Amino acid sequence: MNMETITTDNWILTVGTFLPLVGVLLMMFVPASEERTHKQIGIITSAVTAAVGVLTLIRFDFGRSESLQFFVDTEWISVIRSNYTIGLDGISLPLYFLSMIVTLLVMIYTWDNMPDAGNPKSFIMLMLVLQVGMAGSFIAQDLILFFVFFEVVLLPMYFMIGVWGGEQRQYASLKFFLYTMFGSALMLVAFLALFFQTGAESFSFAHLAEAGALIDRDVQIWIFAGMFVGFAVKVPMFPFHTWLPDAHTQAPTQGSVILAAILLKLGTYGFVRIAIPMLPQGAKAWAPVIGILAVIGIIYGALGCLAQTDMKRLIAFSSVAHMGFVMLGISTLTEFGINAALFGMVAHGLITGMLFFIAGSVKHRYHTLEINRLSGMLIQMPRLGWILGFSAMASLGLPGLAGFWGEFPAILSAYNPNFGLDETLYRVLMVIAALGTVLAAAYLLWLYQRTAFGRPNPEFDSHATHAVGAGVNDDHHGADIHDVTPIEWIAWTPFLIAIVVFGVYPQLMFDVMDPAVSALVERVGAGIP
Amino acid sequence: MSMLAATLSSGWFLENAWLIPLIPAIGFVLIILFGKRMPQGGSEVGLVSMAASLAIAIGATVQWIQRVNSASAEGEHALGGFFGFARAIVPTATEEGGHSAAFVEPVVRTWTWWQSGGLEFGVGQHIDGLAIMLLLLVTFISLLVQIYSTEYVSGDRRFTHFFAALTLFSAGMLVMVLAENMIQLILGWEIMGLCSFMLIGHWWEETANSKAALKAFFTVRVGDVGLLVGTAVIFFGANDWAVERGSNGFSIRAISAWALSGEASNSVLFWGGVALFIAAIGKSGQFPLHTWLPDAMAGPTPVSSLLHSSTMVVAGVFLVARVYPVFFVGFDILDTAVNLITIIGGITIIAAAALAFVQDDIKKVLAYSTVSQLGYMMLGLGVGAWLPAVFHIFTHAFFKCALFLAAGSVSHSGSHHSFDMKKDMGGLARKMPVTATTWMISTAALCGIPFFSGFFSKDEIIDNASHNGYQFFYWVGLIGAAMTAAYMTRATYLTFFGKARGAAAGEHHDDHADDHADDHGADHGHDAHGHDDHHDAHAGPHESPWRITAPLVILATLAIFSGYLNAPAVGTHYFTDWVEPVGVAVEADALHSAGDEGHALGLAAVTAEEGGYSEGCGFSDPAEGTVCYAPKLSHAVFSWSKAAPSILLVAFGISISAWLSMGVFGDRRNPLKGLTSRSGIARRGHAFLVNKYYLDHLYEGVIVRAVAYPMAKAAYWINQNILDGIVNGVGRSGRSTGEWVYRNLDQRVVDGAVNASGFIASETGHALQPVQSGKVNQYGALLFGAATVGAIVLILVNI
Amino acid sequence: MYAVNFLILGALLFALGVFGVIARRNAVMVLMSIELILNAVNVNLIAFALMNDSAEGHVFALYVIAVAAAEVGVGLAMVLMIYRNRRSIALDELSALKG
Amino acid sequence: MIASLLAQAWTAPTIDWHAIAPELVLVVGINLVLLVDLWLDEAKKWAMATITGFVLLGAVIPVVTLAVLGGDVRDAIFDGRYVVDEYALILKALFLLVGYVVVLLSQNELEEGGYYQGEFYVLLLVSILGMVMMASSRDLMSVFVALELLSIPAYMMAAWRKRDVRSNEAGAKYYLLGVFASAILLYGMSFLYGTTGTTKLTEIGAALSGDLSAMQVFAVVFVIAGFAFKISAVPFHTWAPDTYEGAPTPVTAFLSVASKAAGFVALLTMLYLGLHGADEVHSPMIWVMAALTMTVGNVVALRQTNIVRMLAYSSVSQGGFILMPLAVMATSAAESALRAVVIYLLIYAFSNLGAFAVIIAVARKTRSGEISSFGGLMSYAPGLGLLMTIFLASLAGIPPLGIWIAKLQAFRALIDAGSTSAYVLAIIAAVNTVIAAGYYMRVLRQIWMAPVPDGDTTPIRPASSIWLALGITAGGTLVLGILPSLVLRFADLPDLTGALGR
Repeated sequence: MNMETITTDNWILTVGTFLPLVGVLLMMFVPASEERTHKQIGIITSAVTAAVGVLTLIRFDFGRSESLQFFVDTEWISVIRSNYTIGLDGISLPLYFLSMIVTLLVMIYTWDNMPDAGNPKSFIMLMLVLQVGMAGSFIAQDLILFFVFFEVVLLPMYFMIGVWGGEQRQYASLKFFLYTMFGSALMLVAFLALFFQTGAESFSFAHLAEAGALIDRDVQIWIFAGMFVGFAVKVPMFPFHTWLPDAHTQAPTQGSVILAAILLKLGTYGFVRIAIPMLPQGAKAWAPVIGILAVIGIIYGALGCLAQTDMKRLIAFSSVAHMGFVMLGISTLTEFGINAALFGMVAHGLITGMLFFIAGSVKHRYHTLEINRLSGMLIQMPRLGWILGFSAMASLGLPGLAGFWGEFPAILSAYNPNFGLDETLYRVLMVIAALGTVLAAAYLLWLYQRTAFGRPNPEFDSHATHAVGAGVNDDHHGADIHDVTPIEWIAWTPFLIAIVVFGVYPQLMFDVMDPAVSALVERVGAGIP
Repeated sequence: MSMLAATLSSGWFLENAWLIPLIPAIGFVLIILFGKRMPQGGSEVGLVSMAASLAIAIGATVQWIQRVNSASAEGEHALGGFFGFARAIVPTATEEGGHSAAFVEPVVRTWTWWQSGGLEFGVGQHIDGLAIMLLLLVTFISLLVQIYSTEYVSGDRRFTHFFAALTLFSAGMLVMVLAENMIQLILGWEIMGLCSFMLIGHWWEETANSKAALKAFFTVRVGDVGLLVGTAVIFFGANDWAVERGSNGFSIRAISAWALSGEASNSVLFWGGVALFIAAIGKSGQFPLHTWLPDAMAGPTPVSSLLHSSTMVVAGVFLVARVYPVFFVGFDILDTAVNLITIIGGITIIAAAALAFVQDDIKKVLAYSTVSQLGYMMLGLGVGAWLPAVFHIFTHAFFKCALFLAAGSVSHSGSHHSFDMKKDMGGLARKMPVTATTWMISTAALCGIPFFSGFFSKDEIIDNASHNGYQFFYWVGLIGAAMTAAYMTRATYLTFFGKARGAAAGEHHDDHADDHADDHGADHGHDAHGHDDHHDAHAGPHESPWRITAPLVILATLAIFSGYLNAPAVGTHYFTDWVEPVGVAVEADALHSAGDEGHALGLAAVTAEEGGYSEGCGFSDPAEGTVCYAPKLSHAVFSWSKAAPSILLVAFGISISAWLSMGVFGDRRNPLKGLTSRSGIARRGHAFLVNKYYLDHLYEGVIVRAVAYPMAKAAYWINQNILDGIVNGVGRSGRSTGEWVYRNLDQRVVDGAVNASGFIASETGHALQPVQSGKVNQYGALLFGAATVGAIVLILVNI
Repeated sequence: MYAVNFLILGALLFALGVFGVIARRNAVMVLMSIELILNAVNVNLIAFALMNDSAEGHVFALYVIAVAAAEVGVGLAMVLMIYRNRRSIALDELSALKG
Repeated sequence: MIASLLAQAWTAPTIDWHAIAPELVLVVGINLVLLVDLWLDEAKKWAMATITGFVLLGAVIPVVTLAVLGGDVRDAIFDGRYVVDEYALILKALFLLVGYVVVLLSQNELEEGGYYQGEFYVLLLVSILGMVMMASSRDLMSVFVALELLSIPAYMMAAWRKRDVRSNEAGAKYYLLGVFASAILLYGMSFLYGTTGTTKLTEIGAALSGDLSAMQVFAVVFVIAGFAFKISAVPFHTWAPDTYEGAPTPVTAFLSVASKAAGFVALLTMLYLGLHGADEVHSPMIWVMAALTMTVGNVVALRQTNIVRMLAYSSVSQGGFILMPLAVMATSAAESALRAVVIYLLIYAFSNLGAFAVIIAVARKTRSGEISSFGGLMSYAPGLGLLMTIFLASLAGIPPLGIWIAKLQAFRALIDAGSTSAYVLAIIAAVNTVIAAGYYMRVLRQIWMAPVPDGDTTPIRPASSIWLALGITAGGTLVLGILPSLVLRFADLPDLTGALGR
């Protein structure tokens, strides 16, 4: 195994991951009535966590990003040979850091955008627990440990959607929960099967990546199938996607952002980190299926978007399409594809997260997301309108913005897939995927044209003018239509900047990921006779 | 490196040409951030940044010329004085001399931009003649248009955003122009598309505008699929070859060299070329994706003149010219009688010209004219006339930009913001002398009247078409020229001569053909065409202020003289020397060159370079260890006799059109109804109208109804209902498909299955509940029964 | 081997008991039936003890008898309690808890 | 023959007092409680609970000392028919602990009801004594006696609310079916004895191998059916929901945890020591039972509106999961199967008792067993709401809460076996975890998302004893979930699997 490890500063990951729990404990002893205190604790905790994240970035040895750094390997559940093995390499670093930053910004956003259900105490506690689960999943280097973190995420998200969500929140949350549960149950079976097929020695990624390749092909295919369901549900890929629109639409803004920015990535990350390197031949056998489903997802998601009348639901469907590009990249098993996929994950996290922020703020102001009722946003709140336009452009993969670097190399990579996968098939997929970008432009710009352009809808327009003075119909439409607030600026600016920076100078991320990815692909290649 | 090679001159401006796009980019950011708070609303930033870019561009141009000269000087030194001497006097020899001049290495600089699989891909500059020419052009015209705009859109409520978008556009275009690799090219390409979207939809309060913007972006985006796919195809075709030579499959130099290396598979080149050409079709408004361009006229006039006539729309042509070897080899240009590019180009020329006849909106006339001219450029590239095509980009930019600005000036000061030639114009020549003069000069240039710039570029294309054996397209070109002359004359007459009509006559009416309903909307002080009310204050047409006329004059001047950069008629060929890449084989290690000054290479190869199209780059594979960057093309030798037909046709077009226009539109009685109430006149048949009537009849009945109507109208009908219908239809069908899929497939089938499973589980539970009857005896029966059945089964199995 | 007859006897008693448990609605009768089964067990145990010539069977039988006594005691108490509360010991009326 | 027996000189067996110390402590304690109950006047009856608690804790002490001191297996007493080994000790500890928690839970319930506390605790202790003995029994007879010893008091406890018809019904059903089941068990045992000629499990195991006679198959099936009743495995589960719903809640907790565990202990001992030779008989039987149990339990639970009844079905389905590994006990996975079951029993005890504790606490306010009565619990009793969330999530098997590791172990055992049937069962189980999550989440939905049904949001103040119980159970659930190694070490039980001769 060419994966040597670096153990300097290896306290940093554990601290960075579990720090939010300290905040949770603190908040337990603060009465729920002190809402400001809770918000403060939440922001401070996540800020400190993010600071640790920054320190991680500083200490990270970018020269050796293909090797696991801050590596820890101590006994955990010795009886079943599962260890507390954690480490960070070029593949997981961006996502790990992203999870911290997103949590922090969402916390800040919460400061004056608390969902209607109130009770910030539990809300913020849940978000902190969520953060632990997300960060943990990206540092885990042991299947069981990964599984634990992977599952920790479930409950908090279930409650976030179910308690602070929209009208059909209970249905949506239960659907989300059971769907994911189903996936991870089969995934667990697959994990154990892999464990025993490799001689029941260890659950550590390194070992399994080595020993997994030796399993004979048919078995690999079966095990991969199990993992496929588990991860595909999370991604979500085409036939397993239906929980996503409901969850996204019903979830509170914070929930949607975290869901889009991080949670969906757990699935794709699982493919890259676990399924493919550990089961090379299975991956090769499944790659065409994944590719086809991915491209179906691209077109299908886009068509779904065209049909939506609800802004948030449209964005949710666009996630299906975007994750389709990510999965297409992965399914090619090429450096290009997987690099693109990883970049796409982060980009999609930033962009779609941003879009959900905007949707939340629009809802906050207009109390509706019906596209037909919204219009002339650019007149009523020019800044928000421009940010929406910016995000839409980023989302449709405009070069110079982050989205492009997830999309184009993925399409590119499909031209000649790795390891003798069927080229004709993939070239067809490539063209269809490229057409998908047109559809993306279609639904996003159409959305933009309908909501931002034109003149404001009278019902809100009149209100916007009156609301300044006597609050006659203030309670009728809630707060007046105001432009971006300072808090929103604070929470959003990092997103916007990141989108531009990564779009203009993608090497920032490729430089970190590429060595790791190359090593990974090489390992996969070694596993395929 | 061959001992014959010697150092080329370079310089700061060449080395740092990458600043040219960077400055406007920064300018854009500044405008967005602080523009609103600035005294001039950010326009000053735009102007300054463009001026700075222009300065650098000029510097770079000068240094490039020096570089070329230094190369040829080396060449003379190496080859003896003959060529240098010959270049001076004998034009024909000059042609050959221009070819066998030394290879001038582009100034290439790259910085790592991204990497994958250990392969690093750069961003940077690739400065050669073509790039230099366009850098200069774009910066220059952008500056002029921005000056013009400070007046034209002053008082617009989105003044700042307007300038921000203009500046960003310039940045994008410049990025594309000096793109070192395909990805960078795509970057600039898409940024332009974005700006086009923003600027067409600048007055987005009206749905029509935002729809037009959407349509433009969307149509172009369809073409971009070709760009993505083509880039991918070419990349994987060229990459291995390029990596061996220390470059990669995105680098434009590598692609060109690979395409000409003879090791490239023809099918890859062909399909890559097709894909890229689809992108060009979309961007350059070629048939059949041209329908977005006339709609794009919904944008402010400066936008039309900058983006949709002179610069952005030539991006497609630029793309083809930039990676010309791919098309040259992929489409077997010069070996086949016809190829995709010529077909599309030819159709575009004729179809667009025909459509221009039946437009009443002056901008629409110019729009179709642009499409038609772009057709010429494509045709030129298609028939192997690389240089004339590029030269036509150059000249066309000036006079077409001037025409648009003039039209804008007319509507701004002459016709109260109307663009309808028939309703609101006429007889403006006297009222607006400057505008009229510049317009007519530019028209002359566009029509290709001798000694105007258009003549030298367009005729070169036509000439080379026949020279390279494309006789059919030679005739297409000629007919196109005649038609151009005709419709431009019609437009000119309608606008500037005859009786003043409507607004031009000082009448005020608010039912303008174009869109600015309720200018004085209460809650948003937006004003559809950015004119303050002081325009309404002084009634009647008048000349525009200097900020509008100055650019007009400058451009008109250039419309005359820009042609002389390459006017064989008078023996100038600077453009050829400076812009045309030399198609000779050079040492392979020229492929990767750092930012340092390059070398004049391949002089040795030159000697083997005589003898027409039999061998040389593009016809025979370069020798081992050498590469070609451009095909070796020869030029038609200009002669007045060859130019005569086109001159005559143009003259005929102008005269007939002028004569008929005067006849029809010069009518003193109800001039506005010239076309509409003719039959009524016929029925009354007043004696003193007879002559007019005959004339009218002659024009309408014979010429127009025989030629224009069947052809033009039919073409227009097809255009609107079929081509445009398809474009819109695609949109609609896509939407409805989406709804169908979502409603039936997603919600019913996929999601239905999920919910059904839950339902089934719960119902099963319901079905099982009766078993739990609460009756002890039944429980006991079940208990014992189960045990017994189990026992029996297992006994049967095991014994 | 004559002991087989004891087994048959045991089987008959067992069957009888099971029938009683399943068929009778009267709690006391059910109790009695269960006693029948237990005695069937005892018969078996004794018979097998003879066959295997070991004492364990006898001991086991003694335990069963003892435990059976205790069970019946509890059972009768419970029947009594039910009777007090609902003036009936019909088992099929004991079906408030179901589903 | 009898004569020959009498002829043998009777030698007193040497008794290892330390080994049976826990049982002795309990016996003494039982008598103590009885006597104290006589003297104590009604006002001071609350003391009974305390005393009982101390008795149970006192009984734990020798268990610990045995675990610490005596590494070797103590089977000298009663020549191996009553063995004290690691396996027995950990389970004794479990039973005693569960007993203690149940005492804590029953305290207020009884005080308020004004029921016969003394007798109740005596019976509780007796039942626990039976369980403790069960852990050590290695002989058909001792198994049987232990079984009855733990069951008969349970019958009475189920019917403890004398004047409550539902309680009566619960007790009666439990009693009748229980006795019937043990009768069937006995009938099976008699044949087991008859065909092998011994009642000592290890000897039975030795004799019971190779081809089985029809009679032996019959015997094995009936024996397993008898225990299947105790662990309420489908289709022998029918009593469980009715009894659980009718019985006083603390008793339900006791039944659903302790007596179920005892049943499993008995089953384990039988399978590993006595019946491992008959795997082609019991493996398919257990396979079917496991699949049926988890599925039926789950889908029916989906329909329940009464929380206790829902938990009853849930515990049925949990039983299916516990049973699952035993389907492969005859393969190479024997050890991990045993470990899985023991671990599951331990952790399940914590989570389930915790859930019942919360129900008791909440029911004291709402006076209702309907799931809807938990509406909005989070808003006025966040503590209880959070704890209930932990317990139910644990039961749903969500890491890092207790039962996930148990479920993991169960799956692990199956996949360790690696046979197709095992994989199929694993898939069935996987699907079942999802269904199970369905109804657990329904309760959590009430707690977190529903409004308070009657708008009465007076906070709940559970008695300190309940808090203590909650603390123990929640602590156990969390700690065992995050650091399973703490108990997993105890669950390596070579002594028992060693008997398999592998």
